[in-house]
Amino acid sequence: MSFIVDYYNYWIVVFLMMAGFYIVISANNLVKKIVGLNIFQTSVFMMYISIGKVQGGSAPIVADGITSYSNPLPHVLILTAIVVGVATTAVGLALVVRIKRAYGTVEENEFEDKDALI
Amino acid sequence: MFEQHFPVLPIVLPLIAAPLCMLLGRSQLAWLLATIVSGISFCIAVSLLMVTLDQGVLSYALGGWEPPWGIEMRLDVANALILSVVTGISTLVLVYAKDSIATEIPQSQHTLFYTAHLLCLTGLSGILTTGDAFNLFVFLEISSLATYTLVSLASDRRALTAAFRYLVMGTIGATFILIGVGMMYMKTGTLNMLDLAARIGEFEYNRTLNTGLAFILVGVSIKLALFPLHMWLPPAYTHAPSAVSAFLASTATKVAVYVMIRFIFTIYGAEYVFYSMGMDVILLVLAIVAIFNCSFVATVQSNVKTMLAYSSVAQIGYMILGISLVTTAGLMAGLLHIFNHALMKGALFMAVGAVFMRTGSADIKAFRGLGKTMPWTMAAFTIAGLSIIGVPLTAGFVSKWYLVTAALEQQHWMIAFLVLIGSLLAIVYIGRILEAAYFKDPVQSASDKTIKEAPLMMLVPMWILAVANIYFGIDTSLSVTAADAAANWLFEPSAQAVFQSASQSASELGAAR
Amino acid sequence: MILEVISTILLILGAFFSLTGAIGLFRFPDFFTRVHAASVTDSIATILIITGLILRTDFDLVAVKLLFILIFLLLTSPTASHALAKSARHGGLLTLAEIRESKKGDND
Amino acid sequence: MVELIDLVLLGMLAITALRVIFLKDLFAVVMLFGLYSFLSALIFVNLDAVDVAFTEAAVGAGISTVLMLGTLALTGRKEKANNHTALLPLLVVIITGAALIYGTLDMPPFGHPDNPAHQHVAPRYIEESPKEIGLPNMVTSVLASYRAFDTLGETAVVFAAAIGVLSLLGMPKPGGVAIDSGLKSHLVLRVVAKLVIPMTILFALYVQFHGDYGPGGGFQAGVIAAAAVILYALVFGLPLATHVVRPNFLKVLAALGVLIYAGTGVTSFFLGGNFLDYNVLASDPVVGQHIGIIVIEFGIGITVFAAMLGIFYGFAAQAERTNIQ
Repeated sequence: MSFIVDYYNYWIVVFLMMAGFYIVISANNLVKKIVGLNIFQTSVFMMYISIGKVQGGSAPIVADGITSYSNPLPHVLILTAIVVGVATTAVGLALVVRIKRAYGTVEENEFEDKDALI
Repeated sequence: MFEQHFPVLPIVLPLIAAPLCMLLGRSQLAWLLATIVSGISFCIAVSLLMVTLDQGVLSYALGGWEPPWGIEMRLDVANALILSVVTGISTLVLVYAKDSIATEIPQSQHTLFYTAHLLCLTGLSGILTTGDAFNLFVFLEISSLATYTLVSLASDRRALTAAFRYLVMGTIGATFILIGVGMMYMKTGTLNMLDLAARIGEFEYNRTLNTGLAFILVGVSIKLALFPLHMWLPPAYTHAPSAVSAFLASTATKVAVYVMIRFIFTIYGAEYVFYSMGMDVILLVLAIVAIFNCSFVATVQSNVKTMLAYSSVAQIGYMILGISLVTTAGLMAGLLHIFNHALMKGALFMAVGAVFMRTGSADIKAFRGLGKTMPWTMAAFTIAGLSIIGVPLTAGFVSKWYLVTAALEQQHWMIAFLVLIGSLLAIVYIGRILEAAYFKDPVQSASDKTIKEAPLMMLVPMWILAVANIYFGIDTSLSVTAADAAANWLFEPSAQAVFQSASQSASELGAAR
Repeated sequence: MILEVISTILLILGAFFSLTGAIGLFRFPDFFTRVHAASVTDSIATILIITGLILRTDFDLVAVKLLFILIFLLLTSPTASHALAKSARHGGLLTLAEIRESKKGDND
Repeated sequence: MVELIDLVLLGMLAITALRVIFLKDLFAVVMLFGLYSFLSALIFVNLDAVDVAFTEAAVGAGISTVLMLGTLALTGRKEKANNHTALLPLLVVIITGAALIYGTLDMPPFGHPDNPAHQHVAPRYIEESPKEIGLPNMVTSVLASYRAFDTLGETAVVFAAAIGVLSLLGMPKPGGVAIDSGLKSHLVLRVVAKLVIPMTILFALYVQFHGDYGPGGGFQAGVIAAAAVILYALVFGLPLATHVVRPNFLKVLAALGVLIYAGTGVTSFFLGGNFLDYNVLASDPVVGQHIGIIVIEFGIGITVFAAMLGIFYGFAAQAERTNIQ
């Protein structure tokens, strides 16, 4: 039982990651691919934040009468990673817009039919 | 007065120059600034290589916070060597780019090209020098984002889809690395590479750490285009502007190979990765399949850039092969091939870029008769091509020689034989182009435009690399010494410990100064 | 003590209205009725919940911040609903009554 | 209690993710993604990561969703049905997932205070940073001082993204032809927007300068300020917005932020410290840290503001162009 209590969080997060990953690799529509990429990354962020949680701790901002804080380091890492994620999303979506203009479609199999990549 | 800051300068200088480039607005000025900054970084990198050869490891604590609390830059022989290659190639490519991008990228985008190039250089230098696992991820993403931009700058619409595919694969790779780093952090509580190494060393076999390593290796394999995960590379290199192809082919994947070396040897330790997890067999098989599959594919390509891209994937196979031999000699051969391959591929892609500029095509048909019309370009191409094949007196021969020796040392006759067969395939694909260039008559073009030799600004960097290919094929003292020292250092955990204490005294010295 | 009881009642009421809004969003037949369900209950739930929370503070800076949030939400949330309904209208969506009208017209 | 809330939120996330897989209407997919982001922000709050939650809400549920909607407006909202079977992706995902589950088996238990992650590096941040840096918000201390180089990299990433979007989509010309792009007929919207926008900018400033004491900082502030101008552009039209905040000005601002940040590091060189060592910026190390953090947070703020707004301008310019055609 304690086994489940110890790990349920990670397991659900793994499920979420894989849902995102599945969308990325199976979607044919480029916008959906980007959505999947974001879901994948957000789920990884959840894994990190779960690492940082301390039971009975509070947010890592010094306050009177609080002795136990959660670990601030994963929070810092994920702040950085979120920014990296949105940067990638922005460039990816810009590429999608340009692809639409160049090919008239954002479905992967359709523009691959028009132009073999190699 | 800046000597003690040298480890961080190859990252900081391009990072400062990138926004300045954008502010300058004029492409000429931006080009000048980018080239000068890249050149200075190269000089610094070379001096760092000399220092590390002399006294081992340099450590630089950013923000004055001692590791593992702060982020640390660590320079040893291995990354100083690759850093010199990256900054050197970057400088040459920038010189080359001035004329090359004039025909391939619209005028209004030129400053953006230089800015993105500098950001990419920042990222690559950062990946090489950092001693912190998460910091590595951040720099990986800087270089990747800049790369997507660079690839998509080409006017061909296929560049867009190539860049998109690259973006999706690259981000999946980076996220996998992030997962792996998270798992390492979870078990050890630290992100500093040396600290991680020390703490991972306490575990004999741990499922979380194994998974972490697996994810990191898969993520890095995507970035370095190891065989089944290489599908993003050929389109990206084919459709990117020539200067970008030349830069990426000779630096980006090499840096990723170095990241793999770093995770395997510095953090987990060869013992853990190869003996506990048996990764060497997997890497060995993938490397050999990569060499054969991609060399074969390269022989049937009609677009020369695509052919060179597949050849790159095959050559990466040789580097991984060196690593997977699990000996100092093998690792040294791998590192040496990183160095030499950068020289060859840089020159080859530059030559193809020059041909593309003059003929408007990178198809093998466009190469017909170029031996007469573009003699200098084709001569450089020939030298670098011979180097890829591994003809004696070229750099390629040296690294293949060491690779074969390393394999024979282990009694792996089969592997040594396969490496030689791989070279035969290289003869086929390089030979096709040389045949077209020297023994076929040019196709009569309708426009009846005479093809001129490439401009001097493009020939000079191309020839510097071509001459380097011969120089490092004859005088191997510098490259072999550095690669040997690096391999020894990476392979011996005890040596790392010794260097660690040495670096501490060095940093104390720096502090005293 | 009394404050706490009042606050609890307010919070439960707020939660209840939120829930009804959510059910309405599912059960109502067309777009306009759904927007109606969501936006009206949203406003009342916001008022109730934030007042409930304010009663639980020491009436310090936190209470002021909550008050700001309340004002902000009361400004933006009805506006958003309004904009939604208006653009639906703009896009040619008819209310149920109008659809019935037009059907009647067809039949005649 | 924490676990229960966590579990409920995770369950909702799982449902959202599954819906995203099967939905074909991309508009709904994007809205569900916004929801996903928002729910994960709630989980972050629940797990004590308030700064992260703030950022996720501003970025994931805010900027990312806006950009995705902008893309949909240009590419169409229906995903075409594809016939190819998704067996290979499913296989890859199952293998990857199984590897991850295998990896969890030796993980330290969730939330346990004796986990290695809480024992090694972090205690120093928790115990010493209020003294060494002098700020109550440890996340800001670690972000802006101990791991300032990461944050410099992050600023560079944002800058790189701005460069990428700029090269791909270009920028609108300021004061271009005022076609009817804003929501001119929406009187209520315009009045409320006029009320809300100044408040938003004020809030952004508060977040920027209060980040040392509570959740917030340059990144969140930059995003919020950009959101205020984006709202302005949506309600009053892009030409007017580009008149207020000119695209060329944004380019300068984005570059300037990175330069301010890196310049702070270089200043430490000249004062005898390592790169980004704030201790040397003033005679008292704690004051030096404070100065350094305020300056670099300012740098981050303006780069993020300029980059996010610039990226939005890029997308909006494409939309205008399509409208004209």
